[in-house]
Amino acid sequence: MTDDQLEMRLLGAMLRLRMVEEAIAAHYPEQEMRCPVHLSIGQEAPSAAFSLAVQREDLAVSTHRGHAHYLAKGGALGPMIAEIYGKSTGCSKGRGGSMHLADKDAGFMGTSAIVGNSIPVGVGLGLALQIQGRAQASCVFIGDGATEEGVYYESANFAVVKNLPVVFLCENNRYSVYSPLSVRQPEGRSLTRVATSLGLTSVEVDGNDAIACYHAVDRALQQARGGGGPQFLEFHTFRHLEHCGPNDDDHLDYRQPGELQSWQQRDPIDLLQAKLLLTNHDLSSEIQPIRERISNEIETAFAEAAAAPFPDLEECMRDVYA
Amino acid sequence: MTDDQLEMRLLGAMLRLRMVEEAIAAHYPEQEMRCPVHLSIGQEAPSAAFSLAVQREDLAVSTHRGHAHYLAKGGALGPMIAEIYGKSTGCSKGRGGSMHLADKDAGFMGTSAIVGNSIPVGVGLGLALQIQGRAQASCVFIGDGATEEGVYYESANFAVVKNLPVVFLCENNRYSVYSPLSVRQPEGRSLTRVATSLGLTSVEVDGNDAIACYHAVDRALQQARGGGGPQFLEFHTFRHLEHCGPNDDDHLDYRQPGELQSWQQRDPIDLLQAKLLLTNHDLSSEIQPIRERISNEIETAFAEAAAAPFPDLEECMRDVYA
Amino acid sequence: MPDNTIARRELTFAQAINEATHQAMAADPTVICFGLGVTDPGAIFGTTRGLEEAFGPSRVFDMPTSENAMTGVAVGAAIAGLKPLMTHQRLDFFLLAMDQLVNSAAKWHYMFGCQFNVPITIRLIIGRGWGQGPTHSQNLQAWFTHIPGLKVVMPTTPADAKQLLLASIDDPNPVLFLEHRWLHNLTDDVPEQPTHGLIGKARVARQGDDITIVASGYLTLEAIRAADYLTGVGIKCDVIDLRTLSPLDWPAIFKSVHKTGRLMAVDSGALTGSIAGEIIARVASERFADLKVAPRRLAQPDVPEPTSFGLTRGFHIRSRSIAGSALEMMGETGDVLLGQLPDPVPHDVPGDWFKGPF
Amino acid sequence: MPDNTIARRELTFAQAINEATHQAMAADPTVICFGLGVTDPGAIFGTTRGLEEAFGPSRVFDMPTSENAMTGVAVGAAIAGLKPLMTHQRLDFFLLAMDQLVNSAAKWHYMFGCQFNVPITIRLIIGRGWGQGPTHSQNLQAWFTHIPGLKVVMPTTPADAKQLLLASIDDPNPVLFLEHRWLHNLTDDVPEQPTHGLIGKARVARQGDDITIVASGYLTLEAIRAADYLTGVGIKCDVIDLRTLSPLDWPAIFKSVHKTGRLMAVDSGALTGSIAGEIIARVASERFADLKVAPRRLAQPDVPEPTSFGLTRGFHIRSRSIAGSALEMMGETGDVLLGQLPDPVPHDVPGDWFKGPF
Ligand SMILES: Cc1ncc(C[n+]2csc(CCOP(=O)(O)OP(=O)(O)O)c2C)c(N)n1
Ligand SMILES: Cc1ncc(C[n+]2csc(CCOP(=O)(O)OP(=O)(O)O)c2C)c(N)n1
Ligand SMILES: [Mg+2]
Ligand SMILES: [Mg+2]
Repeated sequence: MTDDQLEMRLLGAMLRLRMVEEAIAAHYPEQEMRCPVHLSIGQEAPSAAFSLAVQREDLAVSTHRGHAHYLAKGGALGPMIAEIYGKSTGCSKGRGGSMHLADKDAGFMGTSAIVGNSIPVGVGLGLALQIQGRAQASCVFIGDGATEEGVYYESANFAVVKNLPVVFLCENNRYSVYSPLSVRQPEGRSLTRVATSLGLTSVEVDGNDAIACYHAVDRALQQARGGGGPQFLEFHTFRHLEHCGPNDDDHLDYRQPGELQSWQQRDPIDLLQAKLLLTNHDLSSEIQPIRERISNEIETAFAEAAAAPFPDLEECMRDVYA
Repeated sequence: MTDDQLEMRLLGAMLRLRMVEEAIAAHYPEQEMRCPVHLSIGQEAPSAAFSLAVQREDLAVSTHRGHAHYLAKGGALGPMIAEIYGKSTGCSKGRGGSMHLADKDAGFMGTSAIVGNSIPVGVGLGLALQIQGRAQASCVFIGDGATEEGVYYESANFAVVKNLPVVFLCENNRYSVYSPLSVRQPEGRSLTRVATSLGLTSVEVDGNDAIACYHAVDRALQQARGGGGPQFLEFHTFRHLEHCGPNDDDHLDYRQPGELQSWQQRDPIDLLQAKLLLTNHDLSSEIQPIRERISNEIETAFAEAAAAPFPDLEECMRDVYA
Repeated sequence: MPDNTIARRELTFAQAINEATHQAMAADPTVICFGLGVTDPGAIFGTTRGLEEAFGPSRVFDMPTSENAMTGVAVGAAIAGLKPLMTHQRLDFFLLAMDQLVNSAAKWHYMFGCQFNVPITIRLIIGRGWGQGPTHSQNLQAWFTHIPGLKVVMPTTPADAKQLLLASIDDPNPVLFLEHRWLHNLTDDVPEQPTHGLIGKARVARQGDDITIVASGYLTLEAIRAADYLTGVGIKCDVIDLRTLSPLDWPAIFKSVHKTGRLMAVDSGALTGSIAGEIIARVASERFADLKVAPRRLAQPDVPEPTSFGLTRGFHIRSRSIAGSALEMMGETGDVLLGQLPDPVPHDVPGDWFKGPF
Repeated sequence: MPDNTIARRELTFAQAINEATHQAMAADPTVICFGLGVTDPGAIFGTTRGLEEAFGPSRVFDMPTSENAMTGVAVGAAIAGLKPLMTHQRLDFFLLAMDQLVNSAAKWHYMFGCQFNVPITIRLIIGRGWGQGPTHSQNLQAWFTHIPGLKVVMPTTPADAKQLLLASIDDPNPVLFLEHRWLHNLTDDVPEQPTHGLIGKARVARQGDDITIVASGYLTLEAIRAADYLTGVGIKCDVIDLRTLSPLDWPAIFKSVHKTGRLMAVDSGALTGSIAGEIIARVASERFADLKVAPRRLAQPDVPEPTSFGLTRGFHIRSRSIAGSALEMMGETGDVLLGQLPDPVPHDVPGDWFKGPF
């Protein structure tokens, strides 16, 4: 893959994630997606990078804010949208909703609405890979808030003790719901430094720079797959919309004045487009077909989701045990 | 306090702790103390140091291995022995046993038999001190194993966020029951470095050197009381007897060959005595009266505990709610 | 304090909680209040609005996402003389703190021979509807009632929310204060005067000689709706709103069953191991002779709550099933009579005001 | 494998667990075994002896003191194709892992639409006596039975310990395997052949027409002792050893109660919210007409277990109180007849072999 190809693919991947989230935000007020949704608009770069670096045979888990991770791991779009619509064709048969996505075929093993909850599960995936002798990695997406849960430390410690093929991808977007880091973590706290002290190989990455994200993720995955032990990546990033739901909420003033704007000025998609422009791409003509393809894909997904039937409660009741 | 006075007081404090534990070990086979006991023989230096540096108005909590901490904080000996005997005169009225000791008057606020459990409780004490405007410290005794529990990280983080007057005293004796550090924590892990990365002011101390322990504890307590925020002290130390119970268990071979012996050669009491000998003390004549006084105190405590009645079950049943 | 507490005494359940907290903190400087989001713009559905401004950031504060430690912090602060009031936006998150709840909070008084009191109140909000799903809508109150040393309250009315919160904060023991999300916007009279009422007293919400319906929290409203409907067809029910789940008001239940001879217990938790079962069991063993017909319990199925709108329909206990069961207990065939008691539409919101998703 | 499994088929309960684990790991390379101390000299009361030697350190290992994470690790390993067997030396420690148990293990199959199975077995040892006290002897089985998606087994005999452990490891769902510490040295015949028996089937340990006594785990032994005594005074009991607490074998209970008309449920947990209560509740509501007298339940008081030798006397259910209750249910005054059924001395050890403190 040339640099140029990489950049175009990263751009395409980010656009797809952005457009899916925008479509969810656009349709949400119809009140047909009757479950909480946590959108990732602004945070696409790490996921896009991940989608290019990860292999299908790698495994991954994520959090409440998991749409982008699910898609980046290769999770099928249609079943995800259907899941958010609560339909029988949903990836979780309508039982999980937006916060509980999985696509086993794609190696995307679940998301959890409980902060920190999927972290040890991801480490357990790594344990299985190691015992089974599979040279793959287990990828664990977390937020900055999740590093306040004790289970993160317990999980990281075990991963290091066993030298497991686990990659922690931490999207530090500086907020947990409305709470800034300042009320949750000490001034000067570096998540990367903490991870290093625990024994994780740790790197800090500009989460708006998709290319930097790609190289960091690619290296971490290769290390983990090759027996190099658990890796930690901290992406500095920002969510543009409200914590939960489709709206902008900057008027609530829980962020520093200008904070959102300064991050929006470094929007990861804009940044990469600017770079591509510098290298003489004719972006408008190159991007248009990509956008169209994505649009069609999204439209189909929404149409099918809307048309699909609700699941059957009796069947759902029977499925408590395997 | 001159250096000399300090040293003699440290020696006396260590002797008292040692002799109490030895008396428990000696009486234990009578099967009148019908509860698990976790003795601290070999680990006396940090507690002895603590007993000289702490103030009565400071607060403290500890763990299953809490006898020495209870006594060092000023907890009354008689009620502790009576508690281990399960008697109505016990500090916890016979309900808690060796693993659940408290002496509120002495500011010793409890111990827990659940690893890590008392850590946040100790941080909560620190929060209360801060809110109440009392310039005292809350002291939290833990073992190396407790640093594997997530709650330790959560508690440390909160203490740093709030700049609480909390001192963590970690006795790293390299084992958790029979399990060496190697199966629980990565090679090269430094508990002190981890604590530093979390934002605790952290120091590593030779846990066999009572004088070094004293200066470290004294400084940490003063810092905490003075608004310097939470402190972490890691004492390298070793338990000489089995994890739980009165016996030597070195024949079980769970330790490295010679490991116990090398630590016994640096027995904290022997080390300090050696130092005092160098400075021309006539130890045998100085120590004999101390030993006698302690012996008498211990004999009284055991005799009273043995003679005391068992608590009344009906009363115990009524005390579930305050 | 909300501006309007004096002028008009109709408050929502959420406002009542807010008022109780303001009054408790004003009356007692040892009360502190913390939890994820207590100082944020959402203010826990408005329940913590204005507290930080009124009482300052050292007594009212947000916290790290560290449920277990923060519960232990509450225990420590309590035994050192404070009265912590802690809030969780979902009961489900509190599962992380079971060690501190059970091994510390519930036992610190007892197992140290009564040297310490542990006056903690922990507010737990129970989610429901609009896709809250398997990990945001669990009703685990039965767990808490199984632990000696804990008290558990679960108000239905705004007035009781206020009174019981004040009583919980006052209580020298750890109290779990359960709020069903669907009650937050319920409006009713709330006395302004602090009324530090007793924990442990049930309320008879409707009176009747035919059937005793025991309910709590949100389900009390469904039980009342059922009872009012049943009155119209000639069946009179005692509706007992438990208010406190632990310790339970057994005299109130026994007295009613002695009168009616028919017992139905309604519970928002999963059937097996529910408090409804506890009620049936105790009445059956201690008041067997009073029972004229088989007692019944209505509770959630033993199934994690699904998320889909299509799956939550028919999942929860509503007044229709309560009334249907009551009719059967009276020897009627339920279905024919229930025409005027349809389930609300849509079934996954408490009212028009609710626009999801929280 | 223990040397003597072939020559003599009398095994202790602990040896039976050890044998089952060896057989399961030999038969299925995906089984892994971990927990604090599984490879240490104590080998969890001998139950994990020889496993590391036989199956290597990647399948059998000690772990950090990180109960919550390690439960999640088990879930992750399970959904990726392994069958983890995890052990806790005390049920009490497992309270740290309720989030992973309830929000992950119990739901990962269901809430992702059956994409994954979660074949985990978690061994939990229940402490008792010799000063185990409030945080080392909790019987929280009722909690687990309240969570949809979990299975719970609690064997009494060595043979059942083996069979149920094999079945638990085989089961595609998370299973909690509860071992009462006082059973570990119980000796009985244990078939060598793996018998991957069904989970969910109760055992009738004694037969009789007068009273149905439902028990589980260690208390089954006390119930049997009571039943044998009662036979001598002309009262015949069905003793039902539940073996599985979730899902419960309702047909077995219903059948027996239909015959006897008298139900006593015995439980080692605290009374309020106990499984004994669940049994009474369900029988009272679904088999009311079968009950001739008030059903009874015997359980621990709603009090944390105290540590002192002086306080544990009279704290636990013993055969004497079971027999006394049975006599009362038959209309006899219990006390006079119970001369030959004294409580054991000392009361805080299971037998001579026990020298404390574990
Ligand atoms: C255990 C738990 N506590 C609290 C919550 C409420 N909650 C939902 S999302 C969230 C924010 C977590 O922040 P972070 O990990 O940084 O993720 P982000 O939302 O920023 O992507 C919180 C606190 C929860 N779901 N689970
Ligand atoms: C939560 C929990 N897990 C496991 C245990 C069993 N246990 C009792 S003491 C102990 C050792 C803890 O080691 P450490 O903290 O180093 O203290 P030490 O015994 O060395 O003083 C363990 C694992 C427990 N009591 N609680
Ligand atoms: Mg965040
Ligand atoms: Mg240790």
